[in-house]
Amino acid sequence: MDKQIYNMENIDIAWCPGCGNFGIRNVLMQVMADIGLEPNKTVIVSGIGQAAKMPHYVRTHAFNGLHGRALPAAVAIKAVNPELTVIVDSGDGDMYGEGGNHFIHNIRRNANITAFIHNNMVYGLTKGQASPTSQRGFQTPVQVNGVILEPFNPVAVAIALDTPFVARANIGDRDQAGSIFKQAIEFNGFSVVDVFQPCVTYNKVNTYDWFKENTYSLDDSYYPSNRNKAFQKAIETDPLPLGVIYKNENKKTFENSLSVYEHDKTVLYERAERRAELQALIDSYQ
Amino acid sequence: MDKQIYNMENIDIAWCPGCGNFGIRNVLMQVMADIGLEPNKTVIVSGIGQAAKMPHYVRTHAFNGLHGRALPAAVAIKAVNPELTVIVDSGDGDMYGEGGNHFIHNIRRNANITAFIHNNMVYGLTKGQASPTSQRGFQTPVQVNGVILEPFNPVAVAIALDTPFVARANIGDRDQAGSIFKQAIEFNGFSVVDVFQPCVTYNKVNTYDWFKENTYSLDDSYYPSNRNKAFQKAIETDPLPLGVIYKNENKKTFENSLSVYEHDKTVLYERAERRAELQALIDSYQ
Amino acid sequence: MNGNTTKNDDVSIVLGGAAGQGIQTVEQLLVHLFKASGYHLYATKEYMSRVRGGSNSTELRVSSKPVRAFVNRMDFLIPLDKDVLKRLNSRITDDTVIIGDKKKLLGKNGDESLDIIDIPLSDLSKEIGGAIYSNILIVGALTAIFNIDQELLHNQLQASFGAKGEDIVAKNIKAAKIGYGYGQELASTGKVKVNVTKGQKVEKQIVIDGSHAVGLGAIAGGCNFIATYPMSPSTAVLTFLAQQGERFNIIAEQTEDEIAGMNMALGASYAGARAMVTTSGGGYALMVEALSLAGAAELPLVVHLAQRPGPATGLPTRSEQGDLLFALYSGHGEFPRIIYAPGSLLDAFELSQKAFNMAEKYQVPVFLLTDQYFVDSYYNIPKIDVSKYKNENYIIKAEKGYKRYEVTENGVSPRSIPGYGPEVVIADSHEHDEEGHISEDHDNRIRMVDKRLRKQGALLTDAIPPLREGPDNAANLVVCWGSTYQIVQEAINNLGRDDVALLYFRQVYPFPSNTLDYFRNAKNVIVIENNATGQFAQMLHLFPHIEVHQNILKYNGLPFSVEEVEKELNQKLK
Amino acid sequence: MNGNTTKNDDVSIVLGGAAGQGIQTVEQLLVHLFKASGYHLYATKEYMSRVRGGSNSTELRVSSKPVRAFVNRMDFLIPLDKDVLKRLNSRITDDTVIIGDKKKLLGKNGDESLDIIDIPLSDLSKEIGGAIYSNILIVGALTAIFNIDQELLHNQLQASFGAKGEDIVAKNIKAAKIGYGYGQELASTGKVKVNVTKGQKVEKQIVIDGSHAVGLGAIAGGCNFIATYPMSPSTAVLTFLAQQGERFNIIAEQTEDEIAGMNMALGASYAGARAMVTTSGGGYALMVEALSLAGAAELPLVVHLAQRPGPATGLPTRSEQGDLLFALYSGHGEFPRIIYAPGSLLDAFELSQKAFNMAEKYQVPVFLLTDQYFVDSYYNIPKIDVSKYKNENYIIKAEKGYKRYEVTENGVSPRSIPGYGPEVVIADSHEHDEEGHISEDHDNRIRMVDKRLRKQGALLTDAIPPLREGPDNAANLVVCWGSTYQIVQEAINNLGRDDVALLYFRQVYPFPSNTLDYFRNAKNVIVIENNATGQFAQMLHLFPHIEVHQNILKYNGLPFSVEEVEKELNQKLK
Ligand SMILES: Cc1ncc(C[n+]2csc(CCOP(=O)(O)OP(=O)(O)O)c2C)c(N)n1
Ligand SMILES: Cc1ncc(C[n+]2csc(CCOP(=O)(O)OP(=O)(O)O)c2C)c(N)n1
Ligand code: SF4
Ligand code: SF4
Ligand SMILES: [Mg+2]
Ligand SMILES: [Mg+2]
Repeated sequence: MDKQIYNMENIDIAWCPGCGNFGIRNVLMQVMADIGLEPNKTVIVSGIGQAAKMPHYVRTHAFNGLHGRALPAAVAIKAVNPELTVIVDSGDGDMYGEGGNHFIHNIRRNANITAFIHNNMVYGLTKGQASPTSQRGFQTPVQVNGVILEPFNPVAVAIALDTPFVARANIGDRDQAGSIFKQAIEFNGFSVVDVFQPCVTYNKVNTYDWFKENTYSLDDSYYPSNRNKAFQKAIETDPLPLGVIYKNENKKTFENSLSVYEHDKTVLYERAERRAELQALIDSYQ
Repeated sequence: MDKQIYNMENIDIAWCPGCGNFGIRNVLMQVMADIGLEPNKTVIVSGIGQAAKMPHYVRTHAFNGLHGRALPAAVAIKAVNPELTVIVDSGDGDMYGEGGNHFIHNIRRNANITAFIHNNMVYGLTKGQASPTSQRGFQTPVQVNGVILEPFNPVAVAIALDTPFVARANIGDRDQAGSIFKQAIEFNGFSVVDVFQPCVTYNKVNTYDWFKENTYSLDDSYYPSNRNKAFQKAIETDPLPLGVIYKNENKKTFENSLSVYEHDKTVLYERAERRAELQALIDSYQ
Repeated sequence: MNGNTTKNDDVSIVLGGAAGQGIQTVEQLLVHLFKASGYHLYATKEYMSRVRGGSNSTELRVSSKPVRAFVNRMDFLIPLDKDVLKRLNSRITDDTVIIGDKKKLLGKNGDESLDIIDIPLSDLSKEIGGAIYSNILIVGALTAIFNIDQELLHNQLQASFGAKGEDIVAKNIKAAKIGYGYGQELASTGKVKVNVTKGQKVEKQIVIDGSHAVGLGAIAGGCNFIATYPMSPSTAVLTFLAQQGERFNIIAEQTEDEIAGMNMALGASYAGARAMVTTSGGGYALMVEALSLAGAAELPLVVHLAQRPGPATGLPTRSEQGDLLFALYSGHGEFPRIIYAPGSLLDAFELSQKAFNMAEKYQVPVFLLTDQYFVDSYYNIPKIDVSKYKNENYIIKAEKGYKRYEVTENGVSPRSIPGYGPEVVIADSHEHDEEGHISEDHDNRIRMVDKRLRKQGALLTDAIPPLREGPDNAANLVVCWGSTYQIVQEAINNLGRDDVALLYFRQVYPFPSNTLDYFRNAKNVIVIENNATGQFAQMLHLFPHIEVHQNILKYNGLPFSVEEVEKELNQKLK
Repeated sequence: MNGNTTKNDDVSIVLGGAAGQGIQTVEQLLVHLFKASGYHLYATKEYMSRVRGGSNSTELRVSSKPVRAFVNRMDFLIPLDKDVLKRLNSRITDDTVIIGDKKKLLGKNGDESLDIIDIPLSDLSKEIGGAIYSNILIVGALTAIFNIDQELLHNQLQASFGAKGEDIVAKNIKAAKIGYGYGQELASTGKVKVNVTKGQKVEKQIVIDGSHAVGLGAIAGGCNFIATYPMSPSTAVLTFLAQQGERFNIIAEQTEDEIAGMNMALGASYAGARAMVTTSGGGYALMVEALSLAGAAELPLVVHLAQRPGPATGLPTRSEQGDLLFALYSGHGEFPRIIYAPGSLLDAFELSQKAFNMAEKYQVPVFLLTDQYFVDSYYNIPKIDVSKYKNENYIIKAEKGYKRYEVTENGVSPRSIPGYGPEVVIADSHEHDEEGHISEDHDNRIRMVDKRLRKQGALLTDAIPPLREGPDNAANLVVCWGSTYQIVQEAINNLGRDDVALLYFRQVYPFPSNTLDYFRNAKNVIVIENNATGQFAQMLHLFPHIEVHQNILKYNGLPFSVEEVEKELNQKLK
């Protein structure tokens, strides 16, 4: 499939020139095309932020909801219509800050959806405050003396919650990112991909170069199936490992655990009403 | 100090006879007395739930706020008045469900407060729905076919976030619980104690016996300072380890990182207004 | 106590005891038995926010004619412990027949003025096998007094306790029989006398409570998705739909918090489900941002808001109509909505069913405003004929050129869902263009605001008028909304005056265009509501510009009783 | 273009360009220079929700007399790119002097009808060292036209760019000089003519914007705690207090979400801080549950709610007065509150200072309702004399027998904080007894509801009356609230009629008891507000029972302009 299928006419992309978001958009469209995702069978779900504008720039179905609330909407969409491929694409503030509770609990739900989190270690759209992943000491107009909070480690938390697919990518390396994105979408279960994405405007510390210098790629000798080993990798910081860090192929998905799909795979909106059953239920009250 | 100091006249405790909450109350009062916490220098903060009624049954200052929101209030109280000992005491649903986002982000803040989470693996006050820690398959009036979500592992998540003090206690073993509670309160930094607490009314699975049979105590050979080892312990389930599972003594607390306390330890409400400074600031606008 | 119940063809029985003492078992057994015997039946409960202990009570009304409201009167009081006597003391009159374990109830310092008909429940139940049998002893006694077929009772005990083994069933039947003996003695000696007529019509009816009425209406309205966080008194609707999920293709998900619940519901709605949430004030407060999303993205949504007294945690298990204006103005920005407030069980069913259709038709959030009193009250109603309630489909295929937010005359844009048709479907929280993409154009903004607000006008064509009962030219017009309806209705009936009419609003917003007509002849408009600030009266003043002359308000956490309303009206009628 | 600005002693200059092109630098430089030169000065901006690109603009008014409102008129337009011409096209008139890079702006298919005074910014700036110097070229030109001391300019450039090295400073000065040359040419040849008078009074004044006015007022009110989550257009107040934190003993915390922000603020308030949050509609929606906690626990709290157009994400960087009724009715349950809405910078300072004192005095939440237009606008005002604004202490020691929720005549209970005095202090979200412990007693409930609601009456003694300007007996009364004040004021002044009065509400809730008096002589009440449904007009109808005759509403995301209001009034005045 040609990735042009996702292109839109006359779009005015609101990102800054040079922003890592462009790379993510490219890789995402390429991978979607490679997998062969039909625009009308695919939904991109996002919250609010610079990253979260993605659904307006890729021609698929789109649910651009509230800041921090992409995941609940995405999981519900998948649950109501498991035939759709559901991709969440949003920012680090959105997904780990405002949306932190949905992050941890939707890992527990394990719907077969994929989440790409643009980790630029800053709040872009609101002009440069710290995000949960901002490094200690990072100075901003609000964090005037630098960040004093422990940075949120999404990979470690995801592993602690036994997310079945946990990866970290750096959009500075598009090939590797593409390979990770593809595995993530194709994985049957909830896949979390934390994507390092330089913000050229508000993060002058964690630049393309910084990400290059402070990361390394896990090689083939690394098997992501051991949770303890994965945790060790997850808390490595100097440098930060890239790749698929943890995988657990034995988990049943949320949709497949729902009783409505036990005997019948028809999507909900196509099902007939059960009016006779309802009459029987009402009549059974005594 | 005598723990009677915390007793209240004419209280009608709303817990069910036999509930694990009574044990927690006893141990808590005992430990507080042992440490010598003055009622008027101590605040118990809670959310809403059965566990969260605690501040009404222990005579100290009390902030009984909203369901899920104990931590933000507690951290703010500590920040505004570091001379107070602040103890959060609330339920698993409250702290890990509704309050999940505050749990992860206040770990990042690392105020010197202690959180005791009554983990009865069920929602008591609202009559028996699953809590985030309910085990797979646990049946309730809402989870009719049993819980299908991965249980929330607070210990693993806390370690993933580098909480400086992480412990698990079982109120069935009051001595050990007491020792853990004491260490937790005395620890300088955010201490998280997940306390197994049988709910004799709504949880017929995870009973006193069950907790006894499915737990073991870490012995002296276990050193809680290695994060990777701690994580290994944290994800052990069969049986579940009890004790101080992780400790990191090198973290600066939130209060101590605040610029207002850098040169001056006076609590906020005792400080004089800086009116001349304000006039100078206003005059400096041009 | 004179041994005669005041109105002996309409008897109220109050059972009181601590949580965990089993009043609910008694209640359920009796409701079933009374109704199966052909009595009209009403029940409601009030309880503390605790799992064990405290002091709770259930009121059952057994009557020859339909009864559907809470009365203060206690013809029978069955206290399981002393606290009940203390707590319900103000409701005890000379006419109240108190039945119970005299020794236990009066104790040493017993209130000697209280005349209690003794059944030594403690001793008897101990003999049978435990305190729990007290409850069945009472059931037995009451069935004697109300002349209920003992086979019916025994069968019911078999059905209720069969799963626990024959021994338990046998003990229960034994308790029932002993209780029956005591009851018969009371009835035959004339110590107590009731005269309620049974009727075959009732036998064929059904007994449901407010939660089930809402839940059944939801199923009838095509609800197939509910995501919510538990919160009293709204949880029963979640529980009900969870239990019916497999049978009716409903996904019922307990979420990590209310925010997730509301956003899941909106995701589900976008994907084509008929989605709802059920919650109470504090939980709803957390959903308010997402309500605004429903407004912006024009996603259908039904919100069941079961009110309880606030602010904050307030009185978690009590009743109040305190969140009306909050529901009306909640959500940042300006967008249309509908608010229903059922006052009868049938209305709850019908409005719930209708809510889903209106939500789909106009792509607006629709509220069902109930309260603890309403969801926890039940009575017999005729079987509901499902075939009378049709659902319309408002979803179209997204064909080429499809625009999710097309500007139309009545403001309603054609709605499609992802995967249905070749074109893509956008839901967006920003101000957007017709396709759904972000637009910062100022003229587009005006078009879109106008489009959305036009729906508020359009949906008036489906507005449900208030229900007026009583003479056309009555000078006194008593206005109520939601759960107070049948209480006020009974009170007005009791007054028996020909200058009083009742006006009951079940759609409380927006007001039908002809609302003023209903007030034309009224010289004295009295609004009754279960809150402290007269919220609906404010709305009447604001929207249809009604002059409200008097308010009757109650806000102690309890519903009005029929007697209270009577008394207040007696003072306020002109 | 006739080369003469329409009112040449009150000149409006509009700078337009894409985000990232540096208009803000120009704006800041010019604001400083104009003011330091003794001109009256006003500035406001409008911008898209993006970090780079798009099309934004800033309006500067330079005048001989105070100017404090947005005008539609553009005496000078300085477009940095073509988009600006397109976007602001409707505001260009024959009187608009357009200065810019002709080649770049008109290009090949340039609109020949546009008469542009050319400064070849691209070429010149390239020569100097990069496109960024275009901005300084313009500054230079404008300082020539407005006769601004060049030393002042050069010093300012030194101050602004000194940190980047002497080379950069030199280039900037070079650009300024070249620009100055162009400007002088225009001025001296009479191609442009302005005639604004400088005054020494202005020099001593200060220039602040709405955010700073709120922030400074907060410090003056004793604010020492702010916890919040960033959200346009409210973030600047957090930023400001964070930056002043060390100096003024303020803890400023960015929270994980708005819920945390509000609950932290309440914890801080409990512990004795004067706490606030700052947010916008969507963020506030998430705080609503905790607002109700403030109501129940009676914790002082200040909420700065900077409105933007909703619903949902809406137009994140635009302006609207759409959340008034939401603020009024937000929170489940019933409890009192105060809502202020400043319409001038001094009011913002004063109301902000007062908000903290009223919150402490009555233990209620106090709102400061602003909007994007208000927080982003600035002008010169006299230096504020801090000594005029006193703070009262309302905290007492908790001595033996202390009861946090003691029932008192005016509903306000003595408030202590933990650690101050020997007794314990309870804050509780349930209905509680006087000590603060859970109470399910129904009579206690009534006492506590009444107690809390009595505060609503008590706080009327501190209510700020509306400000009336114009003849006493004016038949036309134009009513406005909050940010529209000075726009409406200027419009009415321009109309110069003697039958028009202005009534400006800065306390919008509750209404002072004598509100009706202000309306007595008005035959034609016109309410102007920046929303689609006339929210304040609804409140006027509901509370003081004012009959509103006409509404002027705007909801395209922009503030009213003076001219718009004039035009609308011309049609609506009687
Ligand atoms: C409830 C709510 N709170 C705050 C905001 C304001 N807001 C919009 S985007 C954003 C943060 C953006 O950061 P991130 O998610 O990291 O995205 P980025 O812009 O960096 O891609 C915030 C705070 C909002 N829209 N809604
Ligand atoms: C915002 C909000 N949502 C829901 C509730 C209802 N509620 C009260 S307690 C509770 C759960 C209690 O469970 P847990 O925290 O585990 O405490 P436990 O009763 O088991 O001790 C819930 C859902 C509430 N009070 N507020
Ligand atoms: S602000 Fe940062 S994240 Fe946003 S578009 Fe610009 S460079 Fe990218
Ligand atoms: S319901 Fe469970 S947790 Fe609550 S008091 Fe009873 S036993 Fe304890
Ligand atoms: Mg970011
Ligand atoms: Mg629990």
